[in-house]
Amino acid sequence: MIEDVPLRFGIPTPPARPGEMADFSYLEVPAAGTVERPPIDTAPKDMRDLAYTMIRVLDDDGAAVGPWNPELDVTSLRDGLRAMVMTRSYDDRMTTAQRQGKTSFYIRCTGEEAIAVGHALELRPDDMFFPTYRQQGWLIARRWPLVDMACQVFSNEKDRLHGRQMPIMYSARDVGFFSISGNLGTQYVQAVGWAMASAIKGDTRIASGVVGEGTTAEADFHHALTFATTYQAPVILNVVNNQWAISSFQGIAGGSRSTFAARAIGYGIPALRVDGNDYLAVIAATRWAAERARTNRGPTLIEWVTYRASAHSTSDDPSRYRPVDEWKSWPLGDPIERLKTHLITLGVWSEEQHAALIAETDAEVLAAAREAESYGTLLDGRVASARGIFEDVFKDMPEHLQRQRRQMEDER
Amino acid sequence: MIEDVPLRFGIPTPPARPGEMADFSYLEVPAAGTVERPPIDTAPKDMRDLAYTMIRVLDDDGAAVGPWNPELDVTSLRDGLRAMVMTRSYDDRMTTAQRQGKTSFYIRCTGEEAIAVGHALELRPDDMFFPTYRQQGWLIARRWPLVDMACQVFSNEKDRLHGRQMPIMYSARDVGFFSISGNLGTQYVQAVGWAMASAIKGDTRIASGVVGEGTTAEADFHHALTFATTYQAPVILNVVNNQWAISSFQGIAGGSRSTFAARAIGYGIPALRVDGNDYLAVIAATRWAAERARTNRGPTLIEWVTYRASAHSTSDDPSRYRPVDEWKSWPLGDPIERLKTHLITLGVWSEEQHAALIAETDAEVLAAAREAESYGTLLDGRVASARGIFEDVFKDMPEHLQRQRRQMEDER
Amino acid sequence: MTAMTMNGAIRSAIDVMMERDNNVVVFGEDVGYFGGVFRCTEGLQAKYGSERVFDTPITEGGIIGAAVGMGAYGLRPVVEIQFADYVYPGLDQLISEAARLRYRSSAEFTAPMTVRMPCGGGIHGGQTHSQSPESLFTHVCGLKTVLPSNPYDAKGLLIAAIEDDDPVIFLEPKRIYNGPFDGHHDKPVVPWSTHALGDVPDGYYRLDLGRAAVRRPGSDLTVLAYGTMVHVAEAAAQETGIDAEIVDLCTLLPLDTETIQKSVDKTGRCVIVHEATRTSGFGAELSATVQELCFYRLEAPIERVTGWDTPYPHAQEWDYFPGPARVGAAFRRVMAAR
Amino acid sequence: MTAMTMNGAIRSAIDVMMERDNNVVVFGEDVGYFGGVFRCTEGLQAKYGSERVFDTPITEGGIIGAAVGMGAYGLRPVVEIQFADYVYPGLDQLISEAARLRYRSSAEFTAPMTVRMPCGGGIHGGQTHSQSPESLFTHVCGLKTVLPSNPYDAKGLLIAAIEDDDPVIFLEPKRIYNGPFDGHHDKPVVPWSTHALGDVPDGYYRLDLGRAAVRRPGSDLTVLAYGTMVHVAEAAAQETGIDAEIVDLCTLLPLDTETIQKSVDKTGRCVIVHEATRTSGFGAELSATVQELCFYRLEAPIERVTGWDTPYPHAQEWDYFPGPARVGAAFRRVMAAR
Ligand SMILES: Cc1ncc(C[n+]2csc(CCOP(=O)(O)OP(=O)(O)O)c2C)c(N)n1
Ligand SMILES: Cc1ncc(C[n+]2csc(CCOP(=O)(O)OP(=O)(O)O)c2C)c(N)n1
Ligand SMILES: [Mg+2]
Ligand SMILES: [Mg+2]
Repeated sequence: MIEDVPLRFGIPTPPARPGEMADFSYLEVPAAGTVERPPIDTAPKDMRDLAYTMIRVLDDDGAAVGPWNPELDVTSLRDGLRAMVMTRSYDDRMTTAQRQGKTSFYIRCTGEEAIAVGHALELRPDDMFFPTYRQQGWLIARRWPLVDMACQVFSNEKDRLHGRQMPIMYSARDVGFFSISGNLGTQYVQAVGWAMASAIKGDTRIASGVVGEGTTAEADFHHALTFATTYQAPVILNVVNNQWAISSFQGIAGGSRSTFAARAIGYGIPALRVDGNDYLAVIAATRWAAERARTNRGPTLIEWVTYRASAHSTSDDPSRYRPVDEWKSWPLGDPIERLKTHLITLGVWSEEQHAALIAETDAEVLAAAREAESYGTLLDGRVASARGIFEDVFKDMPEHLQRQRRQMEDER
Repeated sequence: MIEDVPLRFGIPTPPARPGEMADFSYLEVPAAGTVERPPIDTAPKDMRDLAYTMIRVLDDDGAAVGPWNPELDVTSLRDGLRAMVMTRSYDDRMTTAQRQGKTSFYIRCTGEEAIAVGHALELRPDDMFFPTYRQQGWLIARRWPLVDMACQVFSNEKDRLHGRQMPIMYSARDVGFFSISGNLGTQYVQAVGWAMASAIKGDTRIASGVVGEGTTAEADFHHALTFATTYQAPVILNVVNNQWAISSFQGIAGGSRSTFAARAIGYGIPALRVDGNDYLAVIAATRWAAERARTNRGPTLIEWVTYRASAHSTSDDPSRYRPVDEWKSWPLGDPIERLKTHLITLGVWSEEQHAALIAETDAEVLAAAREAESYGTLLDGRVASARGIFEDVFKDMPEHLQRQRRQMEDER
Repeated sequence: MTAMTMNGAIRSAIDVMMERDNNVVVFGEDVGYFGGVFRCTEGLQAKYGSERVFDTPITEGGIIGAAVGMGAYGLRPVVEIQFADYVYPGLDQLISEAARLRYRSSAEFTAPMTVRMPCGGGIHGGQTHSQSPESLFTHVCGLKTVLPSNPYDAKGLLIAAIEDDDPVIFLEPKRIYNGPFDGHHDKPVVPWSTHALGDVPDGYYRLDLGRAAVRRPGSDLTVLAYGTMVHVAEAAAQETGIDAEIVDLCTLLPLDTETIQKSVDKTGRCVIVHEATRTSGFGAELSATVQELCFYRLEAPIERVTGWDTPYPHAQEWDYFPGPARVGAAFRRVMAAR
Repeated sequence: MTAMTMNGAIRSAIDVMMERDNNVVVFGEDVGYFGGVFRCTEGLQAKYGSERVFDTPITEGGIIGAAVGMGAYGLRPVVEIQFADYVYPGLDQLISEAARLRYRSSAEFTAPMTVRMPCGGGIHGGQTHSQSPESLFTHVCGLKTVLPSNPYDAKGLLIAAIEDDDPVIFLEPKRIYNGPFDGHHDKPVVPWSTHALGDVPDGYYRLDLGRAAVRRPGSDLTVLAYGTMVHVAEAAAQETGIDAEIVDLCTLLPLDTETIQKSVDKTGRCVIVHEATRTSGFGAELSATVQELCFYRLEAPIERVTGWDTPYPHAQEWDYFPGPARVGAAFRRVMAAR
């Protein structure tokens, strides 16, 4: 019989708050190339350790090492780098546009570019990606027109979504990019349903869904894993662990007690925990999971370890809740820098070429933004007509909506 | 590059349907006493294997063996046996009452008595239990009046719940039994919230919540584990895996891909998988988890492996979806028989005494049921007054409800 | 034509649609091998295989969420929520996703699906097996809501719902699965075989969504009802001798305001009946609409006869259920008004 | 007295109650160290510690579910849902549990709690940061629903909500956190410091739930409004010169029907204004109620001015928002009616 002690409430606290020294000692970073790569037909129970380590390919000198090295040719490497750099140029430009009032809102993905870009270039054209608001790298890697992206952000007359959606809530079916929802996590179980449908039809298309680590707490995360395992859906379930959910560090979602990759274990789903700032690791892990899915071996969960380098959004001020320079001490560095260094070590790239690339992507983005602006912005009010807000509520507009539309126009 | 194969939809199917031979080969049953008992301060990561085995104390000869043996004295053993036998007598009586139309509905817990009874006798009076509709054993073990139980089932004038709730939806605060909800799983996260409150106040009370294996798919299961791990709540999270969820076998909830105990691993919560038909294992596992909670070591998840021997409820006909005799081949037997055999091997019990006990509990239940009937049943319509249905919607009855009550009475 | 129960007609509708369109898939809790707790999918798994008719884990949110993804892929999921009382965990996927996907993607992606659920009381189900949440759905733009009152309508409307390219909520009053019920619970149960609308074509036919039906022409007052309450209103008309015109709405959204207006303009009096709780129930929308359309024709206040604003009690079910006596009393008040 | 913004008044109310009752705990997404995305809990964690003010995982269902358990233990949780648009994953715990626990346990267990959530549009938030789901809550018996229109009321009502022994939904129109807003988005923002009701006592005071307030006495017509729309109605009255009596409902459930009836009996005309979508919005219940209570006094059809039955658009926000022009047009129609 144990004697009574008063119970204690245990609330996880982040390693550092504003004014304190950034501290990532909680993150164990194994050397690149040290984690083995199991064959894709490995049973989930025989690879549980992969949920607790970190798959890394690029070492500190920029060399690609170990069994997970995807051995990409130089063109693929250059394409990846270009898309990442372009993504950052685009984020910079849109951030400026927001400050100028040309758009009401913007979300950057700085520091996380490798994940969406690598994923986009590794998966197939007819697969479907169920993204969050921080996966614009997919659109850029898949060469969706920058002008169309900017038109959506500016909510102008050419916005394919007719100004109905907030900026960055893209929808791009033509490049396998599912309509972004403002509601966290809902797309995760939809990705599983989409993948189940592909299997029911005996097709070959697979799905990939994304949530942030904070969103793993939502019900749809659990729904997705439950359905994925029960029906062995051909789906990749990504958790982008960028350490922060607005002002809440990853411990609030349970990250101090275990890894997010480990969540898959209890469902009998194989899990990979991957250095998300390592472009080659992103390609390799995506390939491994996609091959499993395509060969009827079911779902895979991938935790991408990365860091949200910028504010949550243009409405957020991270200096209120984390050290301003935390990003500088992030152990996994900057995905663009790391891939650049790799290309340079390979002898196929140089600082000059890199500077030229940035100049080029900045120019391309600027031109696209200028063109988009010529179709209007929220500032000059050249937005899609109000009549349009009554369309697409239903396939055919019911009478009550027609009535309301007439009334709207009468009362102007 | 792998070549394309058509995707397949993977749907788990139960080992046997009506007309087929029962088959429990999917269930691995280790010998009693073979699983080690880690100290209660063991880190979750150092005991993951306990989620994949089965803690058992009573061996096939009825001897109590191994490190999990709780070494109960004979009186405690007899109390446990009596409560289990009483529970079965009560279920029999109420099942008959339902056939006679004295109540609209009933749910038995046959084959699962050890879990609620052992749990009730091991936890403390001021702890709180958040049960499902299949935990009546707790009320009986805690000696809540059988008459009150029957009055609730008969929805009569003495029903403490005034006939508002369906039969078996008991609420018994005085014995730490939380109001049963008809909505699956909702109580699970409430148990965690209750435990968090106890910790916030620095009290010493712990909570215990229950769901069936089918209900692990509901959102609140995930919410409960997420909150429990983040705040290290002093709570026991029970999953009663009785193999069936109405007509769906446990594989539909994901049981074919992993164990339900393993769900805890990814949250960093320790998990025990226990023979739920072994009364001594129930006591031992409950004790281990309770001690952890009481000493600020946080939550524990326990999967109780058992079998739903009866129909889901009186509205259900299991012969439509499973072999009628499946129960006979259930490897873990009948919890009452097993504890009986144990007492007999100890030389403190006999078949005669057991027969006498059954006769006694049958009689006690019959008397209680008779008394309850004397206060009315659904059949004779002596139920709580209709006026009462407007009470307890709010603490104080708002005017619109008073108006509606007057109207109800006028329009009679 | 065959005499069908309401659940039989529902099963027949799904069968017909699975036969015609192999993108139709059926899933939910216990709907597969077992055929559903109300037998609405009985035999379908045997006929179409477990890839098109299957059991799901117990998670209404997961069921509807997966259906959204399947709909986006091109399937037409017909899912069952075992009781309408259990739809709430799935509301987010319905409200935030199914109802808005077409709009937010400017029709790049859509979520055709039919979400079936038994609703209403009268079976001693207590507060968690008796609810009528229809008004919640009607407040969500992007959802259509259907609630049939008989086997013939149930089949024709369910076929239309499955063929509809937008998400449709299909509520099934469980008390009338096996026969029309007029609220006289003490009387013997009447089977559908005795009712004209229990006679159902075996094959394909559809009844357009958004059309109400006048079940009983009358001149004294207009009753707006749906589901079980249509039969209760018929009993009340008969028992009071008041010549009520009974409009069965069939579809709550889009609402057939034309039929409603025509009737109330004629009678000048209106009683609205539903089983759901009163405050913000669909009767509120109906009353507001009638008042807007027929203000100058109204000779008496519009009355609402509804479930009380309490959870649905178990033992006192018949004090809660809006039966013929309460509806009849409203008829008299409305006729007495000057 | 201090000049307070609406979020300042809300923070003050929570502060006062945490001071008085250490069973009051505050939690939700980003409400702890950060103080909430709308700063409503700023400084509270520093003052009361992270055991009483803490961040939660991102799960509205978990937040409300845990709150039910805490309430049952004896605490008084005050939880924040970051935007009302995100409450849907928590609806099951609200509808099936919080609202029914007292009833189903015959008061053995109760779930006192206050669920705060910013609602309404006007901040370019698009469809997922602009919704007004109040009518859904009013349909759920067992829940009280409050929606204040100014700092003074917000504090007094929030204190009453926290002290209430039943679950209370507390909706906060985010567009007026920083100042009254009459719909003229092109005009400069007016701070609360210029408004009489921006003057708020620093200490404890409570305003009973269930009482409406007449903001502007008038004789031509009655306006029933709440939240932001109270200010829009005032602008419309001023701009049309129509002598509107503006009733600010403050609490939607329980509803102050006495004040409503008194006003409409006097004016004989009624316009209802809310931002939520029209069909089955709370305006429907209000219209039905007014019609039932004041039928013989009504000289014109009751009008509803509401958000359209579409998701809240981003770029066309001001075509959606029911501004003074639309409200004024309704005033004129109602006055013109004979
Ligand atoms: C259902 C729901 N709840 C809350 C929010 C508000 N919200 C928007 S983003 C965010 C944080 C998400 O963090 P995480 O999942 O880690 O993704 P990240 O922003 O880090 O990429 C929150 C709470 C929301 N959009 N939807
Ligand atoms: C939210 C919700 N969904 C569905 C149901 C209907 N239902 C009642 S019991 C049950 C099966 C539960 O199975 P399990 O969790 O394994 O518990 P068991 O009955 O086996 O003890 C179902 C689906 C419900 N009560 N609540
Ligand atoms: Mg994050
Ligand atoms: Mg079960």
